[in-house]
Amino acid sequence: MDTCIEKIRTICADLLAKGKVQKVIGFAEGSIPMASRPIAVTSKEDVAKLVFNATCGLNLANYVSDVLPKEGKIAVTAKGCDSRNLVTHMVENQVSRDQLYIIGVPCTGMVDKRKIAALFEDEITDFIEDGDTLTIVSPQKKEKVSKKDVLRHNCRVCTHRNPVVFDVMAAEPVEEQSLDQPFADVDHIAAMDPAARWAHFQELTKNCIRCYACRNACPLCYCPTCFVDESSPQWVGKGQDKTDINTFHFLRAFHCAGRCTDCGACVEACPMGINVRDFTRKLNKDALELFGWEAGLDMEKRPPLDVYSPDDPNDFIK
Amino acid sequence: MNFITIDKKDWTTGIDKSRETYQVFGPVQDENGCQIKPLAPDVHPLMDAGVTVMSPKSVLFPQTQKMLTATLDASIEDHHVMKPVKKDDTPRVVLGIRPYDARAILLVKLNFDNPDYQDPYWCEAYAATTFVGLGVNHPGPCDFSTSTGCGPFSEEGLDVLMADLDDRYLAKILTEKGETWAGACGFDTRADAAESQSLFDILRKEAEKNITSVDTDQLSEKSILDLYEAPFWDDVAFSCINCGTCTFVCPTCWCFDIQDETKHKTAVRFRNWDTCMSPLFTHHASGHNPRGSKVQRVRQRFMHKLKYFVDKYDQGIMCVGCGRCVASCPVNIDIREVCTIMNNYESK
Amino acid sequence: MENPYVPYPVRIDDIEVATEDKSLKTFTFVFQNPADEEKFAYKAGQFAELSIPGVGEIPIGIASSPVEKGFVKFTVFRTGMVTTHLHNMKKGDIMGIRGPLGNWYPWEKLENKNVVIIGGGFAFTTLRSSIVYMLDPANRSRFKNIDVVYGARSPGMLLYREELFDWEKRDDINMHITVDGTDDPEWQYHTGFVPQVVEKNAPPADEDTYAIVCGPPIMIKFTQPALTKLGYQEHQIIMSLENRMKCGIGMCGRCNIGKELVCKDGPVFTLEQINQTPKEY
Amino acid sequence: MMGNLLEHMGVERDRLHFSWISSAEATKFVDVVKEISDKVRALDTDKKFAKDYTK
Repeated sequence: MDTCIEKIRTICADLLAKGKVQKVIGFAEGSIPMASRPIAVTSKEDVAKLVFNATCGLNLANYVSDVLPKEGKIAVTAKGCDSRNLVTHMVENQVSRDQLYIIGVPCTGMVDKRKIAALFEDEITDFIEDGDTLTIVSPQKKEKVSKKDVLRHNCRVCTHRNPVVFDVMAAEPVEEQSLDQPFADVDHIAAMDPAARWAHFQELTKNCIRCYACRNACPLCYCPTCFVDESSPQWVGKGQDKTDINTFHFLRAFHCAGRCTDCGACVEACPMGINVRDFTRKLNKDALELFGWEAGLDMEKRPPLDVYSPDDPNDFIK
Repeated sequence: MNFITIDKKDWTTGIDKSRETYQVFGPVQDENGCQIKPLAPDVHPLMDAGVTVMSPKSVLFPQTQKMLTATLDASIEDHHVMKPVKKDDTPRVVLGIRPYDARAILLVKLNFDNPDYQDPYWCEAYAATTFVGLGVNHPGPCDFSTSTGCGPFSEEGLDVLMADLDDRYLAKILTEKGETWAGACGFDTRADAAESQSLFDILRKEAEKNITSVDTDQLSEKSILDLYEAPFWDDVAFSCINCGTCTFVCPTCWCFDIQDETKHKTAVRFRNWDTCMSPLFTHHASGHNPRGSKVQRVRQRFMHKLKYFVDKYDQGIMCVGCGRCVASCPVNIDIREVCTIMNNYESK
Repeated sequence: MENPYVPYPVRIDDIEVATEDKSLKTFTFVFQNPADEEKFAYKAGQFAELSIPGVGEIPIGIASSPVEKGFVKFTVFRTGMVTTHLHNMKKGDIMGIRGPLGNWYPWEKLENKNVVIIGGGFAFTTLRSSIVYMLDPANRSRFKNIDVVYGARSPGMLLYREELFDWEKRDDINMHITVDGTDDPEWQYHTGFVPQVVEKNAPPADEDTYAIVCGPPIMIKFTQPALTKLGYQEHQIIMSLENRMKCGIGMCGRCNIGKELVCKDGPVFTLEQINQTPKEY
Repeated sequence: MMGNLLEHMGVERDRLHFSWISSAEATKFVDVVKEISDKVRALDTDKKFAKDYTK
């Protein structure tokens, strides 16, 4: 992916120089190994700050509606999943197509930082990416790994690596993956008995500190007042009682039903390493099976729980 | 000052012995990383753990803490009268706390134990706790504790400071509480003071070589309003998603929220950690919010830590350089960079 | 160890609807344990946390005056969860009060000075406390001229109406009561916004005159220039601030303006102090 | 989908119920409520989403 960054920078410098966009939202180099940070670039001198690599795991669609100018456009670099969330934003009227200049970036996946950290007993001091080869250094050892082996789970099961909407592409499209068992993780949980499933989710969220990083990193979560912050009525308690934690995770996930693109930003952001995708993946699977729906692919259609169709499955109503 | 050596072969026996007197806290590992937690009777602390994801502040200041209760049943005497809950303030020991976290406890103490008010929940837990620290032999890439008035072998706030010497711990007993703890464990092999101190000094110097430094010397000279009105905050805050991670993992963040809940006829008032990153933190009932925007909240966090606290208490910055917020921030906002920007800022 | 979070149990002794739109009610509380009343010794300008078990707490300025014994009074605007619950409570119900909290108007400094009190809307509670305190026979001689400018939207929205009209008749206090507008032909006081009434009627400042200002932000914003025109300097303008609070004792961290905590270092500040700090209120 | 997710989390399906009931269908409402209560009672006293303040 490092070849596309020169093209991204050239495109952005040109857009800014010609005044076609007021700012560019992209990623910049982080201050510690294996980190990157979202950045807004407004001058062509600053485009050199832009990077794109396997640590850019957040979803930039999350930043778009906060910085929309009254007039004119902003540019945003978008991986496959970011572009699907931009579509979702457009369908849900958070942003309109003509406010955006989308720089599509074909993506071969983001790395699972926890998986890499787990390969080391001490802390990682350097991380170099060269195509599929990652060189990772700690005081004790230097390790070369293949990026394919340390991809995040959502990237391993991604079937939309190429942006679905764009004004310009920063590189040639990459080959899409085809999967035999796209929802093996969901099936694995579904195969357990109810008590084991309950135990699985209890164990999953037991370290949750309710920082709401999962919610805030999610481009779908743009409600002015989230249900957890509402005080009249107060839907959910604010403490560390497991009932409240369960309620938060269950409802947060359900609010993403039929809208989630499985971009993985929630898991990427979680400081406690909780795979909150265990909730949303089930919904994604059901959306596909019940409604033939994958979010963020069609600019003309509202998500399935937003619309009524006589063909909707309704055997749950008794 | 007394030094003792503890052979690692005797460590677990000693710790088990101390359980008769103390509730033992220490680092434990699970699939979500390492944290300092109360240890079950059959669990031993993972002493060579790196930086724990969460700081040990929860030992004295749990994320959710019951404060008061009342019955709402009008047939019972004293109904609707809130009374303190019974607390467990039996002796406890925190093993393997790092020196920066020990300093953090002293900074938090400035808030909870001041001349006007003492917070009984925090203060009584503090009085009941012995802190057995472990020096940091191999500081990580986010550690900048030498710039914050402590360092890898700082003794401040500790009752015992230990150094890991592979097959044994060398322990410096710093307080009477520390002496009592060593006694309860049966650790009593004295070590030569001068020799031990020089070992500590060697380890400290070796560790300090790997620590990045951040300048804080100009912060107290700046004017609050100049820094507050400085133009750099928009850039600092852009990537922030306003989660509370930085404040929750921080050992010095003490802000809390008070909440009431009822079930049937029981009312409970408890407190939860709160975060200045949340809009709700300052939201008036009228709808007005003095810190309604993300930039204002990010600015508040850094101004509090690096300026307001400096001016209010004259104890340096409200940060101990543990690097947790740097490591855990989902969008890589780095307090070291912000501190440098603030420290170097000259208003036009 | 004293637990500053434990409220004193009180009984609601009286509830009075304070304004015509019923959005404000004045609650009179009596301490369940008489000894608590002594512990609750307060000065005009302080506030307390009204504490309803199972519902929550709210910081409210004390409307009764230290010279009034046997009860404490609070006038509460119905706006959030706790205040709505409180408005639905009945005489005889038991709840709690925690305090007194915060600082007070600088009564030591105000001795032998002219005092101008300026209030708007329902921010008149601690000002009522102050006026009653100053007018008390034991205290009146300690202050020189007292002027009061108080305004509300309409006559029915004025708090403590009967007291206002009683004070109006006295000669040891100059009342300037105003409403934004009224169709009452009998209305015999001012009409117009507080800042204009201040500019026309408040005494010009000399070094022995201090103004205490409480009101909605918009009123404060426009009253400041009026006072400046009359010669008041920043240190002669005293204000009481409000911020979201929880603990009320400077520990929970949310109510700061710069390094000052509104609950503990305030709520009373001079304009001079406020101008040196970020205006996050 | 909500029922599926709850079930996936290990919460019994019978705890969630959807029905179309018009305001005129009082008897249907009574029947449905009875049916739900019976089903939930049959599920045992499970405290999955219940708080306990005694702890």
